[in-house]
Amino acid sequence: MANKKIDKKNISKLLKKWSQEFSVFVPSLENNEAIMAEWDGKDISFLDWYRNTVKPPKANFLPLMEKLFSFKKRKGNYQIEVPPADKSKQLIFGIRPCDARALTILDMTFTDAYEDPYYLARRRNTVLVGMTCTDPYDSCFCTSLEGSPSDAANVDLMLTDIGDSFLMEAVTDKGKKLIASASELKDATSADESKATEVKDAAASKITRKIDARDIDKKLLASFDDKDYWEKVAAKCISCGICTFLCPTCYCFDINDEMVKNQGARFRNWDSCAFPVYTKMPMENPREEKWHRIRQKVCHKYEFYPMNFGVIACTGCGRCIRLCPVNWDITQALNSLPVKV
Amino acid sequence: MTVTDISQRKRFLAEDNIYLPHIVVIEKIIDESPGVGTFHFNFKDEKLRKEFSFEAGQFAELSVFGVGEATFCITSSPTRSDHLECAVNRVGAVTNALHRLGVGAEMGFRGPFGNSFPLELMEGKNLVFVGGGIGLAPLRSLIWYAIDNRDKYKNIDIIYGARSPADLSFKYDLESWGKDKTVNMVTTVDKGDKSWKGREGFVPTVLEQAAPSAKDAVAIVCGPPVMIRFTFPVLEKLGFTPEQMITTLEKRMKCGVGKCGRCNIGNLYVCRDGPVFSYAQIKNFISSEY
Amino acid sequence: MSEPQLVGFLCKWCSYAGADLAGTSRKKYPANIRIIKVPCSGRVDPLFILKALRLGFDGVLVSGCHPGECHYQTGNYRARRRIAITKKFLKYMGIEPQRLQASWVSASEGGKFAEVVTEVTKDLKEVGPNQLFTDERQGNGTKAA
Amino acid sequence: MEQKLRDEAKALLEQGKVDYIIGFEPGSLKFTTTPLITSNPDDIDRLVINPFIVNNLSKFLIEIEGRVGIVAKGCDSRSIVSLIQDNKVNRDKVIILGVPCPGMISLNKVELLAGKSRDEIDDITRDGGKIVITVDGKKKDFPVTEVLYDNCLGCELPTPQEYDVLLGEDSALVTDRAASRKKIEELEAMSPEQRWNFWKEEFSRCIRCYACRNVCPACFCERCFVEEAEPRWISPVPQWQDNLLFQTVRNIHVAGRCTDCGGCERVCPANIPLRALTREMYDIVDDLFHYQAGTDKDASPLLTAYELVETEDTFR
Repeated sequence: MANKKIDKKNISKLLKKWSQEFSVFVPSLENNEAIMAEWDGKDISFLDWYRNTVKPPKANFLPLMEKLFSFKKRKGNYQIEVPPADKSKQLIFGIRPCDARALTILDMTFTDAYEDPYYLARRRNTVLVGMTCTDPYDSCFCTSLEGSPSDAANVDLMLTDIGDSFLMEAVTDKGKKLIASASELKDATSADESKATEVKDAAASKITRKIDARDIDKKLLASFDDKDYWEKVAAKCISCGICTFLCPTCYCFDINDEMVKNQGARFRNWDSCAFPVYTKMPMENPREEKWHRIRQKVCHKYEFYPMNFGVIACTGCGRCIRLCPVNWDITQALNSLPVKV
Repeated sequence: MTVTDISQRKRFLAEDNIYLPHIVVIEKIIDESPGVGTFHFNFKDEKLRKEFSFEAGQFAELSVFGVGEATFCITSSPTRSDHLECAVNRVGAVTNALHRLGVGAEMGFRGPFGNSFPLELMEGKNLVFVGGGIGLAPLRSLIWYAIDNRDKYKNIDIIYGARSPADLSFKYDLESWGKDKTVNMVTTVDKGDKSWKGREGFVPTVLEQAAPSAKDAVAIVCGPPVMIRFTFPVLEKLGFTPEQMITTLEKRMKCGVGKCGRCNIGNLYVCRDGPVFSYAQIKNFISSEY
Repeated sequence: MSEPQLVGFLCKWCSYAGADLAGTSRKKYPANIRIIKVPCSGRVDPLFILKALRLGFDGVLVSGCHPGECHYQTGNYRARRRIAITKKFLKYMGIEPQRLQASWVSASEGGKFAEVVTEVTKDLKEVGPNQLFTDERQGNGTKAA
Repeated sequence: MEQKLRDEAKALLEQGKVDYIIGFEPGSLKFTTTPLITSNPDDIDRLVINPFIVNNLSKFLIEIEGRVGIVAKGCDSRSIVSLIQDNKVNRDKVIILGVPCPGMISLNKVELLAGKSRDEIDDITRDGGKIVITVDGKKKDFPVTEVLYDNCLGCELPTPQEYDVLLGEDSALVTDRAASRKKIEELEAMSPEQRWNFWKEEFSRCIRCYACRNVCPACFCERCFVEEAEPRWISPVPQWQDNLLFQTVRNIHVAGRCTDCGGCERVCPANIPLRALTREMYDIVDDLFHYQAGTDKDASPLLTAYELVETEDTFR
């Protein structure tokens, strides 16, 4: 089926149509912080300022905090109640290729051996409308990790900005269904197609930050015990949770109970391997020191995930570099590994 | 060392939700040593009470609603499954809350999780159990299992130690194992008191003196991390190969199903790829991480 | 209107003894106060005050020995500075000032203790229930601070 | 000034006077710098001094054993003094390389002025009271006070008071105290309910990453009350009630230690105006006790000192 095209001015009509069936999430500014939030029905100014969100779209699937179940205690015995499955159908408009690929990487953990009902209920009810990254940051390095600013593999429908309109490539059946009944679309001409390719190549060439990801897992395994190296790399880290909370491929969570009088609930909330209490046991803490924790963060993504799932758990979105209070840069840590395999 | 496949563990998920606990009721609490109590409990749901089964070495997540959840190995043997037993060492928020519960109180139960001891590997072999302090709890499940299937295993050596005589757990079991002719047991304490007549010394040194033969034997080790770190070299000196050395490890856990990310040693998750490992599996990560 | 609940951190050497004396000499004072004995008014960490408000208590009273009479010499001097700072900061946060009150009550001042508790309870009735950590805190007629 | 720093630092290392040098090196992104912690003299040439050395490095002194040479701006050196007062840092083990601070440039403010993100700006340079921003070749200049961090605008001591080597003459920092307290004035104009609801909204966006606490040199407890499980003071689940309680108590705990270096507000990924709390506490401490954090290394910390008769006695 030939690609479609939509003029930018018709975007809000399209979003309105989709809003009947989905709750539509678009990039929005909240106190000058870009996040994915429910569309207010008219504002599409994000088409001008949007580059990428601070909080990744993973937050729509693994929220900052969510109630797993609630419990009531009546005369010593407990009733447990699971909240009804999240039936709301989501549509995330404008997700970048790196964040979409990150969701695919998260799926591996949340379906491996045991299925996570909460994450998967939302994931299976969500349609992803991706948007080619025309303006990558200087901290982006997706091209070093088999990704690209226009990689459409993990979205249902891909939009590419070709001037005053968007080229629309339906990738999955869901994507085809999305644009099947839309009236505002025109067929894309070959000029549009070549303009899109031009835009995509231009975007990819803007990315200057690189890492050599070949055999990175073997290099890390070889330098796993190089205490001096990891201490040097970890020296300036302040062990806060920014790089992990705002990373699209980080999924670690904590489980905590809340209870007032005899009613309560069990919550799941984000947790970080950067925090010392993350692995703290009453008698000892295997990752007491900062260099243990920094090593765990890097090796989990670039060594353990490849060993378990055959894919590097990082999509080069650059958030951890942009948002780190001390500008700790994972690409520098990886490029200066002491071991050459 | 995945002896049991995952599907065996998923048979008892509540509403197919890996985070949802069943309700269990405490039937008896035995004080083992200062701060350690063994909780005997059973499912409130009749059907589960009959159907529930597990394998020696697996663990469960016990919850005190409103306080939280914690990981406990199932210390009773699969062969005696009229009820379940977990040993609770009073060290943190959940364990303290558990100790405040009385008989008849309700708890949450998720499980069974993790793999189990490698029964095929151990069949027809000499078994050498090396336990320290409350580390005897997971071994106890396997010891009773082996004794209840005595013909499947050659001789059984148990080397068990604790900080002081009062800290010895499951004294009543130690007694019956002591009387059992087919079991050769050595108990030691780091430092004895007036009434202590038995041996004194750390478990690794006592193990070295007992010097069980490594010939077609399997060593199963569990205790505080420092004891494990010193026991492996001794076993190696006695001729045990890394594949013959089995241990069950303890880590901070929250989900118990390999999702929350914290209990890893290298790429292995202790809650799902373990807790039972052979030393061969974790050798290259264990030195610096454990 | 439900009775206000008040937490009293009383230093065990003076104010706690003063409260005892109020009891033994049958001084009448409202029963809204829940007393927590602390070794010294200097022991009271602002965290205790905020945690009490978080748990839903309507007010907190910190009471210790008069300056100069502290069993540990300087404990109440430190409490004085810490409470002064805490009061100003909680007011800036938007918490009604009547919710944190402090007093010097010596072991012999049973009467004063009863007075203080009566006055604080009156203030708390005036300021209304503690909705700080609930979701529906509107302007419930409290005077603009 | 930069060259003097490098010479001093290299000399200190090579003569074995210090085991480590802590300073700033160019960051991996434009217009940023990153802390450099090294004992290797070859790294010294990477040390820089420019308008983007924003971090307060003093907290690293707690973690690093041995003698340390540290680059410190006005607020940083006050934080070091405050740590010395609290016996967390030993004065004899620290060589302070004082930097008279011209005021740090806030990239958020520059981005708002230029309408461009950081990596799309060609150049940002200072000349005297002006800041020149070059975007797509076009130069635009603004008064410096429009791009300095709010805390720099309210800074009373830009030149370090406590130092071993002062790397330049006194700073000519142009301050604008009103601009520095703008957010606080806005809040003080509100009614108590409005103020409380303002913080309720702000802290419902807090993701509990603890960057504000971990970057703060005044927050150095080994075990913070938020990590206590027995008793559990606040819930690890980041609901607004507990986020707000955490910040309120944190601010009271750092009273008399906070030197208004602005680190908390700078690092917050949710852009919560935390300085409207810390600066308010800084001013409360100044009004009530005329106490300025980190200005006298022999003075006992604010909350351990006392006067027989205090100006403010709020006890009945």
